[in-house]
Amino acid sequence: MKLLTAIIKPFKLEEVRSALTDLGLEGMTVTEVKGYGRQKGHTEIYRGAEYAVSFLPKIKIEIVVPSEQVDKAIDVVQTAARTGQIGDGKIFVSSIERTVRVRTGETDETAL
Amino acid sequence: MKLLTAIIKPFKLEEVRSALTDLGLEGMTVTEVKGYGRQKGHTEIYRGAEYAVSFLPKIKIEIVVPSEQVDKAIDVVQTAARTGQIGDGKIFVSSIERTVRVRTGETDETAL
Amino acid sequence: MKLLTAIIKPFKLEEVRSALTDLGLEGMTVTEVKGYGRQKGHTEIYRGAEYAVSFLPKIKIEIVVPSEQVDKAIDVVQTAARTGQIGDGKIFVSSIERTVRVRTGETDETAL
Amino acid sequence: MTSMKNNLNLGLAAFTVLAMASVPAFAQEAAAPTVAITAATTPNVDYIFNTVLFLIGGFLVMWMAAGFAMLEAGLVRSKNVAMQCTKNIALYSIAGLMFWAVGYNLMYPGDDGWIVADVVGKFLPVSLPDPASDTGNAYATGSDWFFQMVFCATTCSIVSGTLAERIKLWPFLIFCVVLTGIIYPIQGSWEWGAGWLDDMGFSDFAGSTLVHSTGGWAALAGALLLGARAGKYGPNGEIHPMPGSSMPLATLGTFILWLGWFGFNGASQLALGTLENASAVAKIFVNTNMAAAAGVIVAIILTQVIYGKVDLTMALNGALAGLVSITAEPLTPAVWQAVVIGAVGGVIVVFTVPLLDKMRIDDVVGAIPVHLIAGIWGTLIVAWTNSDANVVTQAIGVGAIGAFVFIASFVVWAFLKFTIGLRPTLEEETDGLDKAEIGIEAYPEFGTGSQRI
Amino acid sequence: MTSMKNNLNLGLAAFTVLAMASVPAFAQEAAAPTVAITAATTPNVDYIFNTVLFLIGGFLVMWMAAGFAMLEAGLVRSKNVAMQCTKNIALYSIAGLMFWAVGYNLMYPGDDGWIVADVVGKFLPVSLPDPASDTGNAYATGSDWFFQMVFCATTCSIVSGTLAERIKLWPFLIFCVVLTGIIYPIQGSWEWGAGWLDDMGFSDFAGSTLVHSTGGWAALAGALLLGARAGKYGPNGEIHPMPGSSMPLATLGTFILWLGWFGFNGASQLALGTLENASAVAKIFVNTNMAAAAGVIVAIILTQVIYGKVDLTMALNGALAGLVSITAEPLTPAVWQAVVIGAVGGVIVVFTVPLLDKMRIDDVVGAIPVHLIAGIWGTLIVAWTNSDANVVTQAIGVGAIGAFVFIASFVVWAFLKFTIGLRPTLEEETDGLDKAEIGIEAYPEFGTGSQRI
Amino acid sequence: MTSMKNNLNLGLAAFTVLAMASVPAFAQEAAAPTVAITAATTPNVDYIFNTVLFLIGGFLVMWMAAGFAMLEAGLVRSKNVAMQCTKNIALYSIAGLMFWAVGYNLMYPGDDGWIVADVVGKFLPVSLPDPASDTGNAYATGSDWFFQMVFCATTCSIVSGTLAERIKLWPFLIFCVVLTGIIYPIQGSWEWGAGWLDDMGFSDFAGSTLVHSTGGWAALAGALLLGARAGKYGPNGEIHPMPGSSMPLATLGTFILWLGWFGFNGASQLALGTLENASAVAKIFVNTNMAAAAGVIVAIILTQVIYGKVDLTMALNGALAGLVSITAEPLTPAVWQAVVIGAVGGVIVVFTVPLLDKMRIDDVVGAIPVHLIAGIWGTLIVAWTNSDANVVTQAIGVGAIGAFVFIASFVVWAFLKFTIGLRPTLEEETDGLDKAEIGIEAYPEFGTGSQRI
Ligand SMILES: Nc1ncnc2c1ncn2[C@@H]1O[C@H](COP(=O)(O)OP(=O)(O)O)[C@@H](O)[C@H]1O
Ligand SMILES: Nc1ncnc2c1ncn2[C@@H]1O[C@H](COP(=O)(O)OP(=O)(O)O)[C@@H](O)[C@H]1O
Ligand SMILES: Nc1ncnc2c1ncn2[C@@H]1O[C@H](COP(=O)(O)OP(=O)(O)O)[C@@H](O)[C@H]1O
Repeated sequence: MKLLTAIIKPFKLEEVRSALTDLGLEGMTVTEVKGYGRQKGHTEIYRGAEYAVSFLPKIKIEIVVPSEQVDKAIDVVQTAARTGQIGDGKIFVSSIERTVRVRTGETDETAL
Repeated sequence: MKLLTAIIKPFKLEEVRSALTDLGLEGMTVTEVKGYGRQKGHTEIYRGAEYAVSFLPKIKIEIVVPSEQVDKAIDVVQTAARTGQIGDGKIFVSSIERTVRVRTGETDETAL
Repeated sequence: MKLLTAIIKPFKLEEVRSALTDLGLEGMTVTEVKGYGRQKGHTEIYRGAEYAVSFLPKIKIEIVVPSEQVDKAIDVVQTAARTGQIGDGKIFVSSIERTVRVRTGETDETAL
Repeated sequence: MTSMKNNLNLGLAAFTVLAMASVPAFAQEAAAPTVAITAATTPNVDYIFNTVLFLIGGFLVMWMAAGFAMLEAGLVRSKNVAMQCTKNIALYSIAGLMFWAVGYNLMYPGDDGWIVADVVGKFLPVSLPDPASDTGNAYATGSDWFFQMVFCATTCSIVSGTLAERIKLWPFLIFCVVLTGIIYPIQGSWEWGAGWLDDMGFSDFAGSTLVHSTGGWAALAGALLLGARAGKYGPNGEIHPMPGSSMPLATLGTFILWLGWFGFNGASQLALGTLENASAVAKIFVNTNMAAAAGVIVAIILTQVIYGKVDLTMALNGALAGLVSITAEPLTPAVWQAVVIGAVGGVIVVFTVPLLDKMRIDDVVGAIPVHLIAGIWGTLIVAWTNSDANVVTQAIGVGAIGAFVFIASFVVWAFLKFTIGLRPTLEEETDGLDKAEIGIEAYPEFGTGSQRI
Repeated sequence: MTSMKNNLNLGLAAFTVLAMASVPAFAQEAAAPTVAITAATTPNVDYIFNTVLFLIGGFLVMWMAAGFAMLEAGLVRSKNVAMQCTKNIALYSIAGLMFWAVGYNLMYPGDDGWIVADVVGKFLPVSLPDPASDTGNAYATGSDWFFQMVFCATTCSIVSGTLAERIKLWPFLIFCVVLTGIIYPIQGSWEWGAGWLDDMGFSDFAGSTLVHSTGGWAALAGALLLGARAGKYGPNGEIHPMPGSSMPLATLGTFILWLGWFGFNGASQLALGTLENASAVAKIFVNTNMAAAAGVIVAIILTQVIYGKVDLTMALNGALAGLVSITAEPLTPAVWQAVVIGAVGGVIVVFTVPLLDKMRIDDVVGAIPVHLIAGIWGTLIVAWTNSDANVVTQAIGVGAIGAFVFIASFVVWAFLKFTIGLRPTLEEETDGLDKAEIGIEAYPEFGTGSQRI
Repeated sequence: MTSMKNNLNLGLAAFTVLAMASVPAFAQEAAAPTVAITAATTPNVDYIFNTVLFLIGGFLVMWMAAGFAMLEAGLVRSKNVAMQCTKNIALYSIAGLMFWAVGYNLMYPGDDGWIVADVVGKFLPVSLPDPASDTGNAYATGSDWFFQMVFCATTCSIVSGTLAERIKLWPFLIFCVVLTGIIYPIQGSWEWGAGWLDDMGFSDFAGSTLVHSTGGWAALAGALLLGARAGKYGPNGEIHPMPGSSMPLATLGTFILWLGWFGFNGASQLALGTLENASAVAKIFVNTNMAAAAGVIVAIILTQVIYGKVDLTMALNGALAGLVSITAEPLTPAVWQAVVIGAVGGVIVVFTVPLLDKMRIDDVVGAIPVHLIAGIWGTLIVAWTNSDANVVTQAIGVGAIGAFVFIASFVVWAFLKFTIGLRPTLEEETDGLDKAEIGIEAYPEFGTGSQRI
């Protein structure tokens, strides 16, 4: 199994979620994060003094999928999350050795 | 070393933590996340209009353990986090190549 | 490519970020987490009753780097995040198999 | 609320009545109700009581500006909270400046100050007499101006809630200038300025129509030209609720408004210096409170029955709708009638809030149901309890003021839309107006605030 | 607070005294204190001042409803904040409706309106006289009703805090109906309605017992039948604190209550139309403020000394305990005595809050120490400064009212528990009442809100 | 504000005038303005009105304590919010206790109570006369004490904002004891106590200098000795803003202060019992409101023009600066002059807030620009509208009080610094004072609160 970690723009979450659901991927875990990259933050003024906001709000989606579905999943996420603007985010793929469903104890693919 | 990532129900955190401590696993990192899976969200009504809350609050526990302790750790987490209800969550295992303790520079198992 | 996951003390974030930038590592994702480890929490009193705060606020930095830069990155983070006090945190390294830049579809190192 | 003219007479009455009032014989006679009633206090005491009524009523209504600010801050998403706070304190300030520079004399031209008789007053800033010779009325001139000004500000506060989260700061503030300086005073002069509606016998004690509906019409015109918040309505008629960021602030705002309303309605009796006036103010307090209470309970019961859960925001709107409903006539209803009038206000909220959504009119805080629709209800029902009013005249007043305010506002909004523009860019709206125009987040440390997973 | 009956006499007194008062000779004599005191103002002026006192006092106490709402919203966890706001605005509304429909005449039956002489008044809704003939008392009828009503509402507010986070909305509201319509008025009639406790010489100026202890007893009965919040107490006697979600809201609520208390105690003088009454109201303001200040400082010092850190929530409770302590007699104490009385209130809070936890009585906001225990203290200590009171009679009053309210409340709570049930399911409680019964989170955008890591 | 002595005369005037006032002939004459003015109400009525003015003004100013608490809670970072709430409720309590135990008689020694004539009054706690014989002045003794006390508390509130987020609780509270018990009363006695500045002709109606600048000087002395918050200023002169945690609370606080200011300035007329006084109070309400409104609008426009975005916190400061500016003389300016005076207050804020940062003086909430600098401006400009004042005497008053308060405060701060110390450890400051000294987070459930990514 593979873990897809996608960093996307917050307002794209809903689109990505439904796109993945259409693909039959019924589970994911989402985290509010802050990102830093090519898309620089901006400077704000507070009571007359400038300050840089270097981190921008992003959403991190973690989804574990059977290896054979990785390519489709990447495609789907990339299309759904894309705006063409800098800061669209990244998709990282790493491998998961085992998965256990807490409720049943089922393991690996059957646990997804 | 292995990284155990457990997604559990928030009110189970305390039980899981002490169970792991009893096992001698003294370190972990916890994150508030939102989950989506078989356990569907619910619909709410706000000022007369329905809306779906598709994500549910979950807790993500990340704990890096020496490889030989993985099985015990999984057992412990599964037992402690289990309610038998849908939405109990998942445990994912992946491998960690190196660990460094910032304070001392110790590496790998000694750094845990 | 490797994923560096660093758990650090919150007030060290700025130092670590600029240190990494100096190294030419222009991207990272940051999450507010709570940590538990050798550095125990403290007990507080609320309306006459004691309670233990077992988790402490930490910052998790995730940064994906080309394999050859891992060592430098680790050094930099360790130096920047270090206070010498217990609770300074950890750095974990795992491997990333693929990276995709959502905006362009570029993959792997060129996507970082 | 009678016109200032009438009020002056009332003052003079006090003087004349007095000759009899302060002779030694008075005390005994006082025991006999009939005399005790007509018996005014001495002119100075009468004057002081009236002034105190205006000042206390005035600061209570001024406090309502904070109520609107908190209510709206609680009902918008956190990414627009700082903007909403900015709009509310700015509009209250603008109302003060405009009502001084233009509004007051346009609304209260006196008998012979009209530009167009009984329709348009005069343009003249206000200046206050030396206190040592401020004897023209049965109250201090400044106290009357202050009390009238806060009503003007209230009208403006109503607009900010409906249009929240998607209108730029400056076009909104420019509209406030016109509303408080021109639109509100002109329609106000027709009734409280002793203009043609007052002559006709239209009756609006404390402003269900003159203040609340007027604010509601101006908001409605804006909402139509402005359109809904991005993502509020789906292509296939879906409605996507956008829950407010802080229920306790919304609740606080409602309590503040409820408190302020005792000044709003109570001091609209305009006089306190006689036993009858004092008793009238007291009765108004009771009716005002009961109408609000009924509105709350009805909204709670209805949302429980219809939706299976109690909707706090509807309960809060219910309190306000009850208050608006009783505002046109808080004095003549018996207590049970006040309960009924307020209860209907609660019903109005529960049914018209979703209705507006179906019509795809995006009213962020429910100001249109609460102030416009309940305001119309309150004005028409006056005829039930006040024999001097008849429902036809009431309807004419509602219609005339509604038409004038809606059209005038529409024109101003349209002008602004096609000149400087009303809306921020989609990206600015998505990021939130706080970031786009204020530059500080309302809650920089609480989660990322500006969106929810 | 004297009974309404006495108050009426007081009004009549004004009339009679007047004959002498308004003769020309008056002015000179006025210079001589003794006369100046007895010299009442003219009956109308007296009437207006008394009415103004009730109305200002009334809106200040009404404002306390917002204070309780904010205090409780700040001291419950965020997953129950919207529910707490709902309960508070609902109970204030219920109090108004019930005290109109039943409560007032049950509490103030007048001389011959009792069903059971001096024990149970009559059941009759309130209707207000035409202001033009509202001359039955030395104040406007409506102003008196309004002032009495907000006291009834305050009693009810006390209950909601103790039972927060674990009682369902509807059983709570049903209890409020009985408390405000039946329980509060009956015990109130015994003293302020000129019933048997008043005849006996029991003294409770503004309600340490009639309002605060009554609310506390009702809350205690509920807490015992309801049980503690899930997870509050461990099997081996561990206590698991559940810190409130917002300290600034709790602080705001306390300041609101402090402000409202000037109306609560000050206007309980019930008359303002003579020099002596005016001076008395002023003295009450001072003593009220000093008792609260002493409560705060004592709580701060004690928590610092005992726990090594200052507990803000105890300091806030200290202010309220000081206020409750002085409420039974804010007029007769010298300033230094008011300081002492309030300081003891602060001590009570610091020591009884943990005590209740040891007894496993879960009082979320500390209402029992603040309103019940400090209320008893305040009532007993009246004898120290008021020679007309004696500690035995005071104790009898405390006991009689305590017994009646506790038993009556217990019966109602028990009835509700075994019929519709008081508690939500464990899962609903864990998820929070906002999600279970209100359907909106109080702070939908701030972290996950409903739990902390 | 005239001295208490003058005020007493004023009261006596009422008595004498009365002989003529209450004869039957009065009524007719009353019609003629000139007489109507001099004609006082009966002594009791006059007394009651004056007392009511003090009590209403007093509770409005007391409410400002909540305003400061909310403003500061909103402008500090969440890790210090509970501490800021604690400081604010504690300092208000201390002010009450100290102004009773020492302050009042030190400030108002009367004609022959001075230790050092016209410079230092007497040390004596306050005790209130029996209401039945409280006829020494034309108002209730307690009402005057209460009104004076809340001014003392306001002075102290100003200090807490500037020094927020980095001063330990206890040294701060100890300073409050000295400020409210000694420093404030002594400088106050020079003017309002009929001391040497009053004799000289210095004029400060409601306290631009005596209250606001005094608070500002004390804060400045503290800020200099305390130093800036850790990380506020970089080694190369960088300024690192630390945005406040809640804009709506800051906005609420500002509205509360605005409301309270009507009592602050209005009741500083010190009398309400004549037509002229009533009209004067009304005029003060208007001018107070207009100055604040002008301050807001100017700050909004300037920040838009200079920074390209509107800074809400500057707009809030602008309102307060406008209020402080008009406080030295809210009666004599024409409305347009009040607008100008307040507008300059807004300008002061926009330009001096960044200036202080450049000077590396860390003023968390902007209290120094708002209270000190605008206070000086307001005091000097009195000469523009009040012919009895001249700018030189005004400057002397500003200088004398400034020098005394700054030096005295500096000494006390220095003493505390070198004994118990003023600052927490760097780690405690980084973790936040709530954790270090209060032991509870202000918002335990909202994100990690104490820092932002
Ligand atoms: N090397 C990296 N490691 C981890 N996260 C990264 C990395 N580079 C970028 N990110 C995440 O992806 C987000 C978008 O990246 P950015 O470079 O700003 O835009 P783009 O992906 O369009 O080039 C960043 O805000 C950050 O959260
Ligand atoms: N494929 C997945 N990848 C990542 N997280 C998942 C995945 N499936 C489920 N989860 C997480 O586990 C939680 C519980 O899963 P769910 O399917 O709802 O219940 P159960 O685990 O009992 O089948 C989800 O809320 C989500 O956070
Ligand atoms: N085994 C582990 N797995 C995951 N996170 C860990 C582990 N051990 C420690 N951490 C994280 O590192 C932080 C610091 O570790 P701690 O043991 O307290 O101090 P130190 O790193 O100096 O020994 C912890 O708060 C926790 O967030």
